[in-house]
Amino acid sequence: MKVHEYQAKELFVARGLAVPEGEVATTPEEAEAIAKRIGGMVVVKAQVHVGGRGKAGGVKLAKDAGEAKAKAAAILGMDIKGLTVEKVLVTRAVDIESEFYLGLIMDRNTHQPMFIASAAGGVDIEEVAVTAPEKIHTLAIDARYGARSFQARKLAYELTDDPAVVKGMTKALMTLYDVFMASDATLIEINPFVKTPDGETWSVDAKLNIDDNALYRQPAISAMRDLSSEEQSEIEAREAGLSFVKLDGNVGCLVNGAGLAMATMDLVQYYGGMPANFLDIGGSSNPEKVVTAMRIILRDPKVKAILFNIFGGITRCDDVAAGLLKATEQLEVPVPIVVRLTGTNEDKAREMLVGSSLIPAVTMDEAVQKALELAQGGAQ
Amino acid sequence: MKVHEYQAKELFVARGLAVPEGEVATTPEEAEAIAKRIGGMVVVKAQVHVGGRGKAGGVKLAKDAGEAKAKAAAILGMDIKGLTVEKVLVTRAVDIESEFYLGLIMDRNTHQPMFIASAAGGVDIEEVAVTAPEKIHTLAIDARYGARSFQARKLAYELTDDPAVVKGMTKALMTLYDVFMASDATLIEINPFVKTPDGETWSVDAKLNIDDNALYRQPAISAMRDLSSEEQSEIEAREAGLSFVKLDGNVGCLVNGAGLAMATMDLVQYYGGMPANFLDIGGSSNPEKVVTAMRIILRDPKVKAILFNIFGGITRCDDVAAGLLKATEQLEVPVPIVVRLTGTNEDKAREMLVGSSLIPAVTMDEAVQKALELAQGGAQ
Amino acid sequence: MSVFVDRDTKLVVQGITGRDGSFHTLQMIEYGTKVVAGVTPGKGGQSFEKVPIFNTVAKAVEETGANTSVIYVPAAFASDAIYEAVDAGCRLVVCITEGVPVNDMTTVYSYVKDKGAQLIGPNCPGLISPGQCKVGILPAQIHREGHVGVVSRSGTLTYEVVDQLTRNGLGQSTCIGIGGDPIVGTNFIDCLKAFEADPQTEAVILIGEIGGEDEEMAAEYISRHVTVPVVSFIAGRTAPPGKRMGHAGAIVSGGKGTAESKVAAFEAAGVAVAAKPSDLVPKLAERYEPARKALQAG
Amino acid sequence: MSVFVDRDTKLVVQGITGRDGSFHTLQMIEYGTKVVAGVTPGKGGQSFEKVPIFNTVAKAVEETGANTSVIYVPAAFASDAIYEAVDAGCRLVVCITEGVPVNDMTTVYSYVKDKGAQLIGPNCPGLISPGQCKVGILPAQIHREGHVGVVSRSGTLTYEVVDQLTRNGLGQSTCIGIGGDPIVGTNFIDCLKAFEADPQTEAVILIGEIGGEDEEMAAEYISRHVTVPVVSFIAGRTAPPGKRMGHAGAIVSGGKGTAESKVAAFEAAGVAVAAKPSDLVPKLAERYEPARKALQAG
Repeated sequence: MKVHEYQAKELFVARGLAVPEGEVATTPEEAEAIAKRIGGMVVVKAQVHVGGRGKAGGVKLAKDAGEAKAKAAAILGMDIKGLTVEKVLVTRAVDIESEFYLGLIMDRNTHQPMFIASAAGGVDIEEVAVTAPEKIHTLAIDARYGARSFQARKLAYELTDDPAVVKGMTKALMTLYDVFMASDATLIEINPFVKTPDGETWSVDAKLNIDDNALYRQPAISAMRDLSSEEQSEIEAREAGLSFVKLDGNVGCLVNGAGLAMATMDLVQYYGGMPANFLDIGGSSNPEKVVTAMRIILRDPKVKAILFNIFGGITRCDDVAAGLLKATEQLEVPVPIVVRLTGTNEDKAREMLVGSSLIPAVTMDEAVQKALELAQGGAQ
Repeated sequence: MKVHEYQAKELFVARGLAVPEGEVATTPEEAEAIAKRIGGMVVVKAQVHVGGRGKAGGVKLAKDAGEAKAKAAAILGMDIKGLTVEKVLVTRAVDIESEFYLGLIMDRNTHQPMFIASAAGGVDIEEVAVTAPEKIHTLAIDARYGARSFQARKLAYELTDDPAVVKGMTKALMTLYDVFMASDATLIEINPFVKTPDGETWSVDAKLNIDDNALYRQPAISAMRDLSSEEQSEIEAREAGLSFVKLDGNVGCLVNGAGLAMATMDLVQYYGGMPANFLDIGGSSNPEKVVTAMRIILRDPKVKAILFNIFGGITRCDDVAAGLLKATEQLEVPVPIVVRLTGTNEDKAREMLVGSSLIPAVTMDEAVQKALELAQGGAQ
Repeated sequence: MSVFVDRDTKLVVQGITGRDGSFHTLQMIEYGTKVVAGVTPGKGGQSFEKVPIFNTVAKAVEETGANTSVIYVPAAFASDAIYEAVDAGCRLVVCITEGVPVNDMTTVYSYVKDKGAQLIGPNCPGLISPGQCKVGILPAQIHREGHVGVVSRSGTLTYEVVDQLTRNGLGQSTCIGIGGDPIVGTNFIDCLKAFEADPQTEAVILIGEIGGEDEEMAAEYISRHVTVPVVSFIAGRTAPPGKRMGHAGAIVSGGKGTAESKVAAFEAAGVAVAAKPSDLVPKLAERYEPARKALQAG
Repeated sequence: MSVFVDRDTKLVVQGITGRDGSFHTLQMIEYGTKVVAGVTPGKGGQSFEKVPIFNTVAKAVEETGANTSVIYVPAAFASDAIYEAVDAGCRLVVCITEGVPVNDMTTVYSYVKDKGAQLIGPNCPGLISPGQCKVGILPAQIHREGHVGVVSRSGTLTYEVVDQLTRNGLGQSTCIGIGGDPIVGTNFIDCLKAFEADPQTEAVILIGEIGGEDEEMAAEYISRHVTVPVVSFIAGRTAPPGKRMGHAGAIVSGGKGTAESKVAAFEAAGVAVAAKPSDLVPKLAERYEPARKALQAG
């Protein structure tokens, strides 16, 4: 789950890390009032869960309250990569002398949280990692001992020799670690972390992603979820316990197991087609899930054929067949469905589907090829 | 630092561990009102930092609000082991079927927090440890991983087979651990932890001692300090940065270093005397500390002689001599002072004391023997 | 031989009375796995299909000599269950549970390592040494005893591959699902090391997916230490960056974890990479004589 | 020889610019200790009495090859300083700071052990191998090079005893103050082991006090593994139970840590226990010939 910049900053402030003062507005008038309260130059920033909002025009400087109102009016309602901006953060503008990147991720190789820091902040850090890897400093933390001040300080001294910046950066890094652990994050960033010409340091932007698996014990964080910032079908899928990612093709895929689902997508492309989605119905063979999955896939008008690929290990093929029959009864299905069911009780499932309009296939390759044919046929 | 029962229980409740409802009263009328609010049978418990308050009559059952008022009137103002009862906790009485002891200490041998638990609760656990050590169950926790539910559950199953009790006890043990770590405790106890005839479990009494060295980062706990529950001279000593323990003899001792101070006390008794106190002036040779130390010692009318024993390592003997001279100027000292100053700058110190009324000694043994002679002389 | 589990595996099932735990306990018993104990706090003293139930793993190990644990408890209790199994002395712990917070796994990983135990999973299907022992939720009927080691980050995709092996007459020494989470107890290298040391294993199929660098590290390891032929498949070649593909670990982010990188690493290490699952057996046949013969016979 | 510190000790001082740190750095340099670096964050690049100052211990170790650290920072920063020294590769860390929360020391203890380093303290006077190296705050002038090892939980009481040794012509191999806190990095057994293995050390004086069971465990260890004569003194025989005697560790509680128990354990182990500090040298003379001769000569 993604947390907005302004929400992440609230978590920083709760732990004593100062951020430039600011507030969220949902109307230009609110933005004006906030800018007036702050006084002087402000920044108006779209609160949406996509990268590159600056380049898309979602971040603007305003020299006074009137200008803040105008900029907010321009940004609110704007569409950034398919998401409508509903909120802006109006925050005091700080003078920038130099910009740093400070982040913390859960590192798979060390099995531990790992700090990532760079003196080349303010830009795309992934770009820096590729073009100038020597500018990226990392430090894995043994979570049993937690992050220690000396570690944050050591890392800070790798980026700068300025004791005042080191002090502010050490505090910021320790706060990142505390928020990361306390909120079960998978990623947290301050980019840029800024030094002003006066020698002050400020956390100017913030990003925080939370481990979905830990949300059950993070009621305060869960309450921060902004449904307006998410794809409707992905919300529905999540609520039904399905793993779903919308893609651009015309073959709807419904598979059990993430690995098999990816392999199925790959196979669709291997044979020259384009999948409409990634969808893992999981280990359970609950017929309701199949119905929901079908409904979500069918909502996409681009879908010209549906491909079921089920390997019945624990999931019993007859259960999936039952769900499938139920779904075709309950829903209007305007596109052909290719079904490949193999494994536990596959014979029983095959019998159940006899007489239905479903198109059977024995192997993955056969199923994918049939679905592609039908999708292309439908597109004619 | 010691935390009162009612304060410790507040910390439990903040972490979701239920305790019998109750409130603190400082007058019989308040106690009556609380008892009325609770309804039914209540217990009125003196809030003082001494053991054995029950035997001393500081804990009484009351069948209704009127009786609660009367019992509170009897207990408030009562003297228990030299301390006046200023507060009582009025709390709902629970029926007791069986009593357990649950505790957690910082264990020196394992260098880790260690659970101590026993099915023989409600009585003096130190007594049980001696007479029936097999009834004491311990479990050291690796603080790097923290206490894990399975550990608490395992320990609970060693005390009982009743799943409901195990469940309540597991929760209580986990809460003890959380409070212990979060408050920098050195000891925390629930005794008794009670099972009612209905199968409910309750934390009926609580004890919590905090590491004085950690109070600087425990503002909320520090605010719980109850000065009325402490010896006046010990409060003054603590505020001056002195380690002081009042004892019953007539030889006031003023020593630098805890080990040497204990050895000096021991030597006083070895030669047949009784020390009036333990007092470590610490490593600093600040003359003000010497003055304060003298003042505290002289407040005890039983003191018939004062024994200074200083080994000047880092503490310079001339500094101590200066403080000593200052103290004898500022204070009225009605008793003889024996001074043994050895180590760094001892010659200089000895010169400074020439002409004063202070009685010099070269060795510890000589100093103690002289002080004892003088104390006995003064007692005649 | 086989790796990690065999006829000497004495299994304790944590969460034996739960829906999944009870179902799979029956399946494992049916397969011949020595299920010696179950654990469900509060149900100690009862039994499930003649398997005695204990309140704690410590008691179960003490009473039955269990040396391996399999975990079917809900995600919120899974990390505690791993600690408990390791603390009780289980040398191998297989955590089937999915949805365990990754934050929990950092310290669990350290604990397991500290104690010298081995954890497989979480979020994994378990493992099977066909004909000897099955621990987890893999569908037993598709497996057959033989000489191909299989290791994979996914579940059903592995069944797909195993099914092809078996249909082609190629049995397996051990099939291990290491799990799809970012932090798992056992990685590809651990399994490759075990397969290389196992006399029964003559070839290895490795099924990777996007995300992380486990495949790249495995490739490096294979080029230095593995002599048996290894054939691989990488799922997620067409997954868009920044989107998590079901498994918590299956995400391409920060320019890392791409299928291209993994395929390149394997090819550089001399590992054949199949373009699609159905190419795996033919690829294997190129470097493993029994597979060639089996294909010809089939 | 000597134990823990010697002529090869290359010392970094953490908190070198503080009041205590600067004072004792001068004292140590004067004694001949090789103080190669100091650390004060923000003062890197400066120097103190020709000793270069660094911002981090890592940098100090990298630049100067320091192998030992001594810590004079305030209590709130002491545990971090220990972590930093160990992380930077110091094999021996001596923490003088008093008042360190015991809660911090539990994990510090594990960390130091994990990394194979040795911590002395906190809340200790340090240690000295007379004629070679002094690390800490002990008054150098009372020491003299020789063959008696001294180990103690206290500071000034140790000076008292060392002073008597020196005045009687008995020099010391190494004198170690292990500190008066409940959790310290090095205990009596660690020191006894080192003394026993040290050819220079011919006899040991052990100064214990009430609280804990370190003396009891030392007695057990001595009876099994120590061949050099050991003489001891226990401070706090007359301390009332439940009252902390200055040192955070000096408290008799829960019926444990009494002087009686310690004296009994030592006597059972064949260790002579002096009734008062001035009896230590005479007791030593009963079992250590050079002490007997020294007393006779004196």
